[in-house]
Amino acid sequence: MQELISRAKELLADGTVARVLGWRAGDLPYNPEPAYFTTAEELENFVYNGFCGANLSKYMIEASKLEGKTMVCLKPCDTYSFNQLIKEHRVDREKAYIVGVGCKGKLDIEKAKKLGIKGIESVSGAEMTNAADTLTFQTIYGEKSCSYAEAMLERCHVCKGKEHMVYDELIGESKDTKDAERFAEVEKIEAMSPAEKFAFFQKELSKCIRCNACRNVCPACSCRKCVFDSTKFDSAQKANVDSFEEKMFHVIRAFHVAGRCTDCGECSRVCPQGIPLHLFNRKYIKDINELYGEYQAGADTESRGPLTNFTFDDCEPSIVTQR
Amino acid sequence: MSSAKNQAEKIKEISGVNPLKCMKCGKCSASCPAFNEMDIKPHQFVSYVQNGDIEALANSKSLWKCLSCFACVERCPRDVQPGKLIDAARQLVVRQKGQTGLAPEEIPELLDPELPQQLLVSAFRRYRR
Amino acid sequence: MSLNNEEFRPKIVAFCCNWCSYAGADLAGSSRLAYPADVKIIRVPCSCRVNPMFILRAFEKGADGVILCGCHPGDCHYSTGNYYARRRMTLLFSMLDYIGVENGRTRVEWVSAAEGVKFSQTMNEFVEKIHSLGKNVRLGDLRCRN
Amino acid sequence: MYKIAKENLPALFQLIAGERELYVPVNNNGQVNFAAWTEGAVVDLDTLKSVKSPKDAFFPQSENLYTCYKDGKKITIQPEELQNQNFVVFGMKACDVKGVEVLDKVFLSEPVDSFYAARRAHGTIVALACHEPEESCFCKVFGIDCAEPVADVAAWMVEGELYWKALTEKGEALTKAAASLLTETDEAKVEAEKAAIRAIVEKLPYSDLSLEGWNGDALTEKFNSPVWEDLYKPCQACGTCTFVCPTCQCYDIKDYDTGHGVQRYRCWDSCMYSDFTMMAHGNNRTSQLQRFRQRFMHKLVYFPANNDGMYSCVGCGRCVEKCPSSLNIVKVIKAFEKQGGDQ
Amino acid sequence: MQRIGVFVCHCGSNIAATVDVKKVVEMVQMEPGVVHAEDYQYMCSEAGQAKIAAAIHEKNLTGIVVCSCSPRMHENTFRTAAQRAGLNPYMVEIANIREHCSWIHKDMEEATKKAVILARAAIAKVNLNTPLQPGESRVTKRALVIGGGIAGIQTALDIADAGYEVDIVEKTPSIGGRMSQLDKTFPTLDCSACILTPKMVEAAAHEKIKIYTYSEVEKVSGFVGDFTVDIRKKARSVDANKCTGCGVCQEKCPSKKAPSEFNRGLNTRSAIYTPFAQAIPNVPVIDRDACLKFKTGKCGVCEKVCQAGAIDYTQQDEIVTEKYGAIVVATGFDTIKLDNYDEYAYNQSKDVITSLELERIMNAAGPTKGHLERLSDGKHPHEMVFIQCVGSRCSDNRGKSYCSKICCMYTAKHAMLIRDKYPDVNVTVFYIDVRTPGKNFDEFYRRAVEEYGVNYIKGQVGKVILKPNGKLLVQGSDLLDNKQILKEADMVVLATAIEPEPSVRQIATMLTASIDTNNFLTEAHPKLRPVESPTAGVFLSGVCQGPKDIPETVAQAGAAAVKAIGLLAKDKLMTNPCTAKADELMCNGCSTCANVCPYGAISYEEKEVNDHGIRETRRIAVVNNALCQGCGACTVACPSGSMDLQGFSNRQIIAEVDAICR
Repeated sequence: MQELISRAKELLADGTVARVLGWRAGDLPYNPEPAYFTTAEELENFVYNGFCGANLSKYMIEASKLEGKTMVCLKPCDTYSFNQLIKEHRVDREKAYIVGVGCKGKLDIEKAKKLGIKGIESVSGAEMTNAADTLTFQTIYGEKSCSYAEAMLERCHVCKGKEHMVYDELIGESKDTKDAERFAEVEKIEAMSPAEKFAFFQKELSKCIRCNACRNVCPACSCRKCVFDSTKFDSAQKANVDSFEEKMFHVIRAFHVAGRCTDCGECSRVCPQGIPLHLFNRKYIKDINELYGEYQAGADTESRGPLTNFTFDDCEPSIVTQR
Repeated sequence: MSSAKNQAEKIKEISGVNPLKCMKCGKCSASCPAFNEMDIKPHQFVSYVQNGDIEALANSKSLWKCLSCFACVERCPRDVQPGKLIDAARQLVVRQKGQTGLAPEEIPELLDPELPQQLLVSAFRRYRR
Repeated sequence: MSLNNEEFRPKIVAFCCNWCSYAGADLAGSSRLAYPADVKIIRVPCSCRVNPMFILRAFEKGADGVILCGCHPGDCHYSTGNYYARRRMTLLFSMLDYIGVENGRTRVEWVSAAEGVKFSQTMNEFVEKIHSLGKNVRLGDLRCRN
Repeated sequence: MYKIAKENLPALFQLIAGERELYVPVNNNGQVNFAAWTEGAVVDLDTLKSVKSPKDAFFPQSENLYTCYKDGKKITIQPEELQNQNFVVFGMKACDVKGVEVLDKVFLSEPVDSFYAARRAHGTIVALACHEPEESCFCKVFGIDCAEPVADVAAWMVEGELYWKALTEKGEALTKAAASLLTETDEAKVEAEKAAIRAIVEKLPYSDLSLEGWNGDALTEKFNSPVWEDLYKPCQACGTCTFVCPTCQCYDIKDYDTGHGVQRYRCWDSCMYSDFTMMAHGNNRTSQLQRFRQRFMHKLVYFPANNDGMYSCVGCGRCVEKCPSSLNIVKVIKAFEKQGGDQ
Repeated sequence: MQRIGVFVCHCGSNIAATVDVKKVVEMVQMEPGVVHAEDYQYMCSEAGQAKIAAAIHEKNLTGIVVCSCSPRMHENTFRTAAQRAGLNPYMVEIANIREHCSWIHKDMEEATKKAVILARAAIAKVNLNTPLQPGESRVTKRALVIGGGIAGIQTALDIADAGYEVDIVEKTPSIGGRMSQLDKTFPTLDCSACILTPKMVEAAAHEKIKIYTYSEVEKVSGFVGDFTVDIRKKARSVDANKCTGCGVCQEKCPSKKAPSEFNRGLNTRSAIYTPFAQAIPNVPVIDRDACLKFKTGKCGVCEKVCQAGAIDYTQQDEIVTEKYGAIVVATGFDTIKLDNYDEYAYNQSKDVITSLELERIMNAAGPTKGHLERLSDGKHPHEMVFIQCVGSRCSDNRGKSYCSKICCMYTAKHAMLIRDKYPDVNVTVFYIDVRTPGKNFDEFYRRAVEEYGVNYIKGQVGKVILKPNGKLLVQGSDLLDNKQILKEADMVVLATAIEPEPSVRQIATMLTASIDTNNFLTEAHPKLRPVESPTAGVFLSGVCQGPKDIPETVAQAGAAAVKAIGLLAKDKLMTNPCTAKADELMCNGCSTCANVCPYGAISYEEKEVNDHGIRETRRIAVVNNALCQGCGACTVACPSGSMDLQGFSNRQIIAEVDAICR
């Protein structure tokens, strides 16, 4: 972290960048927020630890409009999103000075809380420099601990890898955190009967409160005006009337980001109701891989997405009933 | 009949070759160094598999005359690769005889860096027949 | 709507591309090849004009089945439209299947302008399929019922 | 004061649900929210906070206002019926109860919102003291005592027993209805629990938060402060904070075409959304900064200015926990505090 | 709110026998917007159309629904009728209650019910229709032909003869193309030069044709009817106005080591050269890579010997910008590289040659002055072997998957010519199939066998081995005799696959014309529009579209010319108004739509927008109405729903869906 701060100070000082986009220490041990820093003094509050899960690439859409370059800290998985945004002309590569930051898996405080850890006063083991496998919590109700992996975000268990897809320089090391199969959950659902599938999603989606957090953090959902907010499409709805709307919203959203979703996992991270929204996007990634060949959105900035492409001998839609 | 069909399917599966792609140009037979020794010629392998006449193929001299030099595989313009078909037919015969021909644990000893592995494997199958 | 409330009369929306399938449906008509009146056709310029939202919208508003017909791959009036439609619909149908909607409720069929018989057959089959599945209850908005 | 053993609560719920609707915190796939009690529902009284506040028992996320039916050229309009059945909300926390009080200020003052008023008239609240408050809680700042909730019935969970004390007529009536399962007891254990809870509250990191300066006086100064510029930036304009909040009261009214008519309904809206209060001429607030500022100015400045100093925040801490960008009202208050200190 | 009139047609009894038209009239009057409804025996008749016109006037109708036969039948009729009555034709919608209803249903109640629903859908759509105006764009009455081979020359001549100006851009120093390299042509054995050179001269002399040789297309912008093209005229180093074409410079040039492109590298040429004697224009160019003056600064012989003073070492490339209404691509072909075909020993022996090289050898102006001889030792051959399908019909990645189409015929031609001129030479042809569909083609091939004794062997060659004695050993198979053949040969001729001239890729990109996996330009429709590119205003001539022989090329060249003339003959282009349109405020500028547009109709502009008070410059999709054909692929690809299709808008289709489902 100190290395990051000093590098940020250097880049600010020599005029390479006009601002730094990173994380600012929060008022609780686990809630740092995305923030811009323009001076060395401000950088004193810069923080980078296991709780800095937010994908900053989407912030670069706005930052690309600002005068001068922005130093942005991107984790390996964030760089896929950034590439995809370059491909869609939503960010300006020239306006970004990308510092690829190391990542050892990001934490989900909700998971720790689910383990009964509450009244948290301080946390140790979440620092980037510390390779600790255990998180220790000082709480009002005494000292508690859990393993780092136990409190890790779902996406880190199926990590795409330690490599940054785009960067100007790299700071810090990354760790392999993958310990689960990316498509295992999807396969489990695929194996269910239609009634079970329906019940599963009904149960999950009935929790949805249409807060739009999933959409608004999603780097692929970068539309200036979402179709769900647009009166032009006759699809603007905010109601939470019955389960259909939620299904419609999430299915359409998954379709809109199909072939563009990098599987960054932000949707699931932010859902206040803990809905595993990645199951929608990952289903599409799996389908695309199986039907049209392996494709990782954001691995490059030029290739055609699977939905803006075709081959003459693509499978027919009836494959859905045949599989 | 149905077993012949199954065997033909098996050969296709082992070789990964689709005999229907053959346009009967004969480049395989034109390339084959063992052509004169063969009763069934390389370009005929394809139609034998296509027609399901595996019995004749399995009993042919050609099966054991093929040198596995893979000239036909290399030159076939349609990716039909008769050499792979004959190799698959051999495997089928070997399997039917209840042998694997070569136990995996025996291989390391036999390995000679100068020797192409393909030759080693196919020659070994032949001698263990 | 129906006089006999007991009988299930499905609502079926068929999107047909202007150049092949709509003409195929016309040919079915001029050849007097019957199919159930439950099928209502919407004309679109090309199968690639059909947005998945239209299909979900139909279900939302009470459709029991949606079928998309376009030119055969390779014959698209716009060269490539149906290739895009094919991928889009494959993925949409896969998602509907994934969330537990019976996968027989959606279908894509390539019908040329000369295939009046195929059009009629396809519609007959599809209506029969929807009959076997019964009323769509998994993907409709409650407010549109009754 | 009465008590009932924890293991007898299902029987209590069944009894209450037998005669009126009962809302309890239910665990659905790991998330706890208030929902109608049904046989087999996983009631969860241990989780401190439901994800959504229980405000939708009185102010549902979506509710129908009236329905138009169209038959040929004939149109009939049928208003939605008002709540006319009694119901109980069991397990609200002191902050949530205070939240309802905030809503009352909005919906029960003239012109009275009849939908809301009907629900309030028919609803009985059983509030549960917070056994183990958490670090995100700051109800104390707003003068709320989570150890002693003020509702129709106040309840405490102590050592496997639920203590029950009716505070209003409605509470008395519910107590009478549930009498067969309640036994009389003294308050000793409850007093000890209260003391314990209050001791913990003192230790909470946000308990010393100061609201100094957050009165209606400094309105323009606050409005024009440069602090907002820095604060709003991480905000991604989702509505999470609004939708989990027990006091947010804004709604939108929309029409839904049912094919055979129109349903007019209202649903929660969020001031964080870009189309919030969108009118024919466009939008009052064109930037996220303005929308962000609106939310906190409303809660901390405008509302108290119009409601005898009552803030429209109750310190439940849900936004602290749920904001995708880790923003929250506490950070806003602190940012101004810091700025004040700097000057 | 629209004022809609609904007109229900009986179509005699075609509709009325199964659909209760009176009931339909009664029911549709309940629909929003409908202010008028009536039925009539034959709506499409003059009387029926008059009823529509009367209603438009009397009721001030803003939209019309006709419940009748298929729109494919009479949509145009009713649109025209509406237009005559002063209504925008795009305010008319048809409910197809004949083909899609009365003709397929028997039960009257059911058919009537369905007819009402179909009418409702059409009414719901008309409620959202907006008047559309076809756009107009001007047509520059000049065509560009890219490529100066026989395809390009023929196209240019045909267009010019129709009275329009044509420019030909040819990248080599002379027009003529591949055909000028051929000796004789099949199946008539005409001398290629004898039939081509008059055409070249005619093109050069034509007052409407301007020829840019040694030039390349650099940039294309604009669209159908209005293209702007930058042409790079490469520096020739010779002033074309002064040069008399005497040829002394070429004779005296001391640097004569450059391989002759025209002779496929079989011999050399001077650094200042014309590719061949009949070149048009007959103005040499200096190959600056080979010229001593340019390489060392010393020499200048040509300048000294040129009496006309035409040599200009200081000449620079020049960019000419021209406007065109139509562009014809005629970039032709080349033979594939044989580097991947070691087995034929092409790179090992000078006596293994391609068929095109044989053309040069056989040609009196070629490297051997028309004598058939081995290039290795100049000896006369006695045994010649031809190998067919070299690199054609290959599904591996070494060759091409398609049939090159011309090889069977030219090989028969070569075999015949050799046997005719040198009866002592034995000719053997190894073939897979002999394909001779074409007028007098099979007769020609049979003559080679029957009259000239050419030995055709069915079977492919596996290997050609260079023997120490300089001979070639051809190992092939004879599938009919089931034999492997070892044949000694003096020369081996490879019927090498042809491929589109590689530079066509850049040209296609500039034109946004689509191209297939083999680099052949794609036609707008494989059956019905074979000489048009999907990109409006771009036409295809010759092998750039697919393998062809000369007569086919000439025929296609003429067809492309006719299509171009048809375009140039128009003063203005009326564009289909049902085109896509992006909502500026919603567009993300993400380029997704452009990726799926088959016509290259979408481009992006940096544009200042006022989004509810926020002014900013954004990247925004702009649809060119002259190019857009209205398929709608972009509308679905667009993630924000910004892109919509006029006439089939999202809201219109959704309204139809709603009307059907309610």
